[in-house]
Amino acid sequence: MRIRCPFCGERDNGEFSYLGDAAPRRPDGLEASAQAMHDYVYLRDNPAGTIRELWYHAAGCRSWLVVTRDTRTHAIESVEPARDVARARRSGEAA
Amino acid sequence: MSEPATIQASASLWQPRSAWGGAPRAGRHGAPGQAGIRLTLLEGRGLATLVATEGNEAGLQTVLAERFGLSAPEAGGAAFEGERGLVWSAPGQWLAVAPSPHALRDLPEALRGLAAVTDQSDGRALVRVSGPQARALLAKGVAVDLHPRAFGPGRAAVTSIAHIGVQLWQRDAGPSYDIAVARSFAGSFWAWLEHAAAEFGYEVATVQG
Amino acid sequence: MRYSLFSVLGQALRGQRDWTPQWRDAAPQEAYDVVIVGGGGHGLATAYYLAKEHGITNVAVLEKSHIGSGNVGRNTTIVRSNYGLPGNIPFYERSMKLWEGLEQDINYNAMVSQRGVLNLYHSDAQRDAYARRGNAMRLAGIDAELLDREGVRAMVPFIDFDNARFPVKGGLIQRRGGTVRHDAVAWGYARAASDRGVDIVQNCAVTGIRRENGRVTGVETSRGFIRAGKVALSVAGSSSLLAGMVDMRLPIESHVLQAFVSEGVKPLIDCVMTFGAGHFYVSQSDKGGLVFGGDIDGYNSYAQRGNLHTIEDVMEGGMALWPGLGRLRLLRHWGGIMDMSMDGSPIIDRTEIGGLYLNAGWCYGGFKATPAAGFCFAHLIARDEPHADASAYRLDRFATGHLIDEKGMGAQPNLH
Amino acid sequence: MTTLALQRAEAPVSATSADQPFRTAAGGLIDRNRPRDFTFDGRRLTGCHGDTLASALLANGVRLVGRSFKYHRPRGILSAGSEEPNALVELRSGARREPNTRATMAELYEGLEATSQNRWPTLAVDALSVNALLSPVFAAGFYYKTFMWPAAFWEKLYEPMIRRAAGLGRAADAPDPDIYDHAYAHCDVLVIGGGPAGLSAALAAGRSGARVILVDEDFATGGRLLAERREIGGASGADWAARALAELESLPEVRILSRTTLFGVYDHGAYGAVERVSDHLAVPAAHAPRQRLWRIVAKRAVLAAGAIERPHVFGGNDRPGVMLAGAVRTYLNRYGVLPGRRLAVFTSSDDGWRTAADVLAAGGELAAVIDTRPSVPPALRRMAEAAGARVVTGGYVAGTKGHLGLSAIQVVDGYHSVETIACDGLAMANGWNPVVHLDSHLSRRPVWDEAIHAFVPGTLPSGMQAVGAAAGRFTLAECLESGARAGAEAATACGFTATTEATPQTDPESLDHTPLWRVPKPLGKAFVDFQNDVAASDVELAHREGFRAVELLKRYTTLGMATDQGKTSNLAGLSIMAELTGKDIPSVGTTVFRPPFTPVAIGAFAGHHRGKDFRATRHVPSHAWAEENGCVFVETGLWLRPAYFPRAGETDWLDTVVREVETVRARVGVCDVTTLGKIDIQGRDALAFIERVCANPFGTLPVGKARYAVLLREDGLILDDGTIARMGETHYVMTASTANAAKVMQHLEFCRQWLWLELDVQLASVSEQWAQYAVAGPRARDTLRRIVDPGFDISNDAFPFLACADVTVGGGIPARLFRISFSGELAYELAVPAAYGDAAWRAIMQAGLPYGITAYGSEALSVMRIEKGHAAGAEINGQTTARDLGLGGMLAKKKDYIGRLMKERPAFTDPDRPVLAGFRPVDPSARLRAGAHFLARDAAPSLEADEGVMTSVAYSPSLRTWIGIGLIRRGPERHGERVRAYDPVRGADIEVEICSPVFVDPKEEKLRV
Repeated sequence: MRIRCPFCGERDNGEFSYLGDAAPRRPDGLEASAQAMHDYVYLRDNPAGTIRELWYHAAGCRSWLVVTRDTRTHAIESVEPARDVARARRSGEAA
Repeated sequence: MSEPATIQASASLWQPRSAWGGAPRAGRHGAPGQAGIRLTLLEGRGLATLVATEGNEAGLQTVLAERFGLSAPEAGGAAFEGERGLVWSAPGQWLAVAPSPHALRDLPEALRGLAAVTDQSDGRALVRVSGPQARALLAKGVAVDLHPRAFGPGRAAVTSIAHIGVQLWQRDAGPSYDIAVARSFAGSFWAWLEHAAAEFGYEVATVQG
Repeated sequence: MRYSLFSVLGQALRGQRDWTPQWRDAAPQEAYDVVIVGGGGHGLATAYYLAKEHGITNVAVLEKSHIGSGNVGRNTTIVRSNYGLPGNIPFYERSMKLWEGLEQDINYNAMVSQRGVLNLYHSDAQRDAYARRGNAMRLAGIDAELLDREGVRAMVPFIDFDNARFPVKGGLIQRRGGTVRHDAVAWGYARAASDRGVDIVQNCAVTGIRRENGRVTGVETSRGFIRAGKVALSVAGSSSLLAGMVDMRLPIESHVLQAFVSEGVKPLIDCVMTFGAGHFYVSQSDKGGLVFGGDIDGYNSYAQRGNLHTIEDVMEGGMALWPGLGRLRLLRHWGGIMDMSMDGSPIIDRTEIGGLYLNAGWCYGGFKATPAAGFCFAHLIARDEPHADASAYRLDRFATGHLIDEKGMGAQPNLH
Repeated sequence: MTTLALQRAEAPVSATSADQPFRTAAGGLIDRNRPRDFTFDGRRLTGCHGDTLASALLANGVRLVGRSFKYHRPRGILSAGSEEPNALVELRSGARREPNTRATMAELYEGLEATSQNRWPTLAVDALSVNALLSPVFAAGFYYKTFMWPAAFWEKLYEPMIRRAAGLGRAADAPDPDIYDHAYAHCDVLVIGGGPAGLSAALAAGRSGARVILVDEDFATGGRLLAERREIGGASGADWAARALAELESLPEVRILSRTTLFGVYDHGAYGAVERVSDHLAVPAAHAPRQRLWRIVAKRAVLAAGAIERPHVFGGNDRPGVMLAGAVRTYLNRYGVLPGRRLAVFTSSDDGWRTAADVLAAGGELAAVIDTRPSVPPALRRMAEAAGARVVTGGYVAGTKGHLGLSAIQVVDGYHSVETIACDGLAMANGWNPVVHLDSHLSRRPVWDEAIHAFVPGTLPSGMQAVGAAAGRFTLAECLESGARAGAEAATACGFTATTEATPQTDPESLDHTPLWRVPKPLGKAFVDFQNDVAASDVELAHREGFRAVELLKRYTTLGMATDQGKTSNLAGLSIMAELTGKDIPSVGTTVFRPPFTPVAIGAFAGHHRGKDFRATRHVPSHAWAEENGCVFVETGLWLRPAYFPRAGETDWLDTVVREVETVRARVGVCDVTTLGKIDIQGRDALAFIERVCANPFGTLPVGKARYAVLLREDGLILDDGTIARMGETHYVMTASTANAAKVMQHLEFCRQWLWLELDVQLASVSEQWAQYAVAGPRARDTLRRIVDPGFDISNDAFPFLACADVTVGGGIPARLFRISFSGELAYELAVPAAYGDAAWRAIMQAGLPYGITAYGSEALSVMRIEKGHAAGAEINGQTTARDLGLGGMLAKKKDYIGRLMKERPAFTDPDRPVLAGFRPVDPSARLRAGAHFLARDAAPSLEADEGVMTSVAYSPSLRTWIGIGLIRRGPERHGERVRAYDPVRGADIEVEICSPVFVDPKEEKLRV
């Protein structure tokens, strides 16, 4: 599998380490509920199809990335810096 | 920043030791015939990581250009003036390279507030790989395409060779490449280099600064 | 026809003419007491034990393809009960005991071969961790022995004792562990269940689960609606997809695990051996191929194949441990889809929907669990209460913290 | 076809090669002036340069090459390529022995040594050939039905018997002496296959300037062009191939990898190939690898892997001398070998007649042509009859005769009468199957093409195209045309300007073909899968027993599961199942082809990474001194850490460790702790960041002070522990444990880049920059005073416990000094630039000399931390909470941090949960061991009685007894109580007393002096 790091270019998946689904949002702050944290830590959609997921370019630029990929075919639609995705989510929230 | 030039060594005990340790043997090795590979150990270089503070990359560029005559290259780039330069390492991060640690001593102060500067002069072992088979040699370990159409002088990559993290940048079209590897891995990295270079025949030399 | 030496010799003289299908290829009926979704080893074993232990025979096993087409037919055939945590130990030992009597029970030779499972250790810390596990096994009455380096050398003299990056210091062995001919497990259970009246329905994909008033009423399939009093999901690899049909999210991700077989050679190794300093384990099949594997590829996948990085990693482990493997050739590699759970242990539980039961999250431990999973799942379905040996495999353990995390890797499925 | 020369050659076999009686007088691509001596089963034989082992054996009249897997039937050579199921031999000997090597792929070299396999005592007289007599019993799946009684006999009797009989060749029993190499390659266009289609594709793409890699498994490039008498543009096919190759070699961006098998297709344009660099030599040249594994990344790929001919299924079709018709042509035309004195052809296509013509052209005797079709082109019939051959149309070969090789065939004609025709070679032509293996690797299923009666590639992954025979386009003209077009398209897609030239003229050919999937009435066992001994009757049995799905058929009968992955057998099996179930072949479907295309040496995958090079070895800065001083090292992750430093007179490791510990506790010692992870954390929000990642509070930590830090995972369990030192207003240095250094860095980056990107934080790993040494013991300060430059006051007042500062050493070398202690003694950690690590170590040893300093290693370090009850890897194992380890009290109450909520789950706050305690043997001479479980003194061993586990033990020189720490239910409440440390795997059951985990200096007085 080849992943196109937005900074380093296309690399073998062996350079990256995998975390998982990028959809769950950490319930930050002292007011977060245990239930919400449980769901964040443990529950996954695990789709057979498109998933946005977190990868870390461990052997490269140490960027966290959001990869949009089809779990049935491994076809990759996009790779974005996780920072950009997080930032966009926040501005989406603010708007 | 360490400043070997100004150290008043209290005793002959305080001598720096090469990051390559005792691994490399100078001279001609491997397959006979014309050596396909030249390995030059680069000793005594100054290295530092620059990590830009949030939102200050433009200011950082200005100071680097005005005070040091350096420009911080884009992702995948290496900008050199002679043996001084900056190699892209990660978004907002660069490796500063200089002939000696001394040459980088003013960086932290000059970049205060713009970038966190961390001395790494002792943290890496550096080798220059050149010779007619340099590209073929590196193809044995580097998964990045080093063909002239894809990679040339002024290009850099952070990747791994033989499971060992490396930062490499191309110096000239010869081609020659500089490779930086973490100090504790230097012995194993060298073992791989010898394994990979043996079939081409290789020679080993050292330069200071 | 009952299988015996007599029937085999008899048929040899009769040109093998009188053998009949080993299981009935049934068409689906309108309604069943229990519908088991998934015709893999677990689903078929569940059907068998429902019939045998609980007298429930109005049962259908629905399989979207042909039986045994999932992980029961693509694993590395290892059986063992060498676990270290109290939630796992009784369950896997139940499985081991069922393996030991399986062939006579179902009249099918699945080639249960108790040739021993040897886990190598390479450091004092690893030795102590293995001792901890071995002692836990011994507390439960399970065989476990700690071998020193010489003990290991006597068993596997060909591995690298002299030039290893991570020298072998000893091993933990469970002599009752071993291998089982994987496909035969599915076929044997299918035949035995079919003989007891269970309908095995192939080419029947479940596309929906119907509910009324918080209770299941049946399943939608590619061959029409089938009413059911109880529905039992046994579809490891695809558990999230089935659960998704009733809007359940599971603590599970689907990952690909690759497996490998070499060309057949004369006997080399007479046990199952795992490398403790890399991702490699190996045994030899009766046909002579070395069957080996390593770590999962590490990313979510429903494709039954993996990538080169993992392949190299496994081979490097193999060569590091056993330098004589160099000229032996890899014949084939393939992938299976694992239900990787959040603590590395399975789930056998009711769900919040009445009559809907879940058997999932097997990670790469599903094959060895087949008899006990069928046995305990059948108990749960029949009695609506967990079997004592599987009582730790609750779905709510992630909320309560009663995790069963043998490796201590935490809530990251690809690290288990 | 009819244009080919039909006249008989003057001298059928070479007059000069008495030792190669089946070599033709002339012709072929072998070099007759370069003889190659070799041995087969010890017999000395001679072949030629350019031969394969198979062609050389045939040239010498050797037909019996091996024994079959199950029935031990005599087997010969079926094919001339990588599809070979029968002619498997052990090549070489000793540590280089390679079992199951295809004689058809082994390039002959001087001194080649081959041995037949799976036979005893000899190939000709094999005791286990008795199995053939038992074949009525040994039907598919018979073992599932028997060998069950008594149960214990399986492992003891039946299985060992089966295993000894199975398994083909013998693996080498010594480490592989050769080296293997890896290489990466990138290209625009990857062309797989060096036949006419592949060469055309490579030329079209290469001429455009695109970067092209041509991969060919053969040692001579040209594919079937080397095996056939064909014409392209007026020249012979072989000449055309040679010219194409020469042109490709002249193109700077074209790389030709011959002797290279493209074995696997992976995601996103990644391919695996193995180059047999030195397999054609007796021993690799100095420094050269035996094989090289290529990992190729290509933007486009052209599959031109050709096609594999199909055998007929008839009685005795496995007898040595029965061959594929195309292979017969290969031996005739490429190798100058007659595969028999008197050859017959069994064909269902016009293609088979080509073999008849080539036999005659090479001077062979044509015994018969049996065509299953009722009518054949008259010209073909005339050709054969003119040569005196018997021609049967609308008939078939039903059986064969011969002892260890073919002597006659039994032919059934259109009137069902059986005729026996003497011959020693039979060529089978039943059509060709495109090689669809590679395009199936990405889970794509091939589709049935009724026009050619074969599976062809279905939808291919983007960027991949099949051409020529691999796409079911069998004529030479189509191969050239489709190859060139695909090559040009691929180059164009990569941004190059490619043009295709007019396809050169080729000689005419006919593809007329009506396959016969199996003969109606075979005489004898009719094999489908030669290597696994699967006969047509086994497919029938599988059908009878319900194994009708193609995957079930495969698994029940083992059809297609041998080392050839059913290249010559799969379709035959499917077609019989289709016939039995009344379905058509595409409805029966096909199994999934898996990588590798042909088996690949495991050593090639591992490459450099074996032995000591399996993984990198990390060395600490004091390594050289440690080595000079006889240190014993221990592997800790990738690090090689000094474990202990034996001195003369010490009898075992414990002696040494006790001395090291006692010296530290009484005087001073130095230990290399560089392996700890060290992370510089800088930035405006560094503190806020630390507060969120650490579970204990840091708000009050002043500049110049360090504090113990606990990091949790989000699930509430401990991730790691370390120290955080505040070096400046916005500058902190964090340490992580050796094992978790990389994991912690990744975690911090996750927090910075994904969770809290609003924080201004800069992270830099300085693990490699600083050598770090613990200097511990009552004389630690005295020692360091002689190291740290005089301007720095390190007195207890100026530099108290937990102080940290930037200092200089050795006359101006920058350093960091931390007053932290893992040993419980007055202790410091001194960090110096790693280049001065060696010097600093030597300087400390010298400075400490007056105080009796010792170097100490990880063993003594561990003893002292256990004496102090500090948790380490055995306790922080991913299963423990901070509370479990007695750290609950230090956790912050008023901030959010990773793991805060989940650590409060009921199971984690259960008062019965095992928590940290100390343990002392009641008998002071008893030895404790980690991994023992705790039981009440009177409890019978059972899981229910299990109260916890001993996690770490040490012999404590301070207490003169073994001590341990571990986790036990309600530990802190039970100090003074006695339990058993039960360790049956080491035969121990020791009574211990529960105590405080802090064995030494519980009031921590020594730390602060």
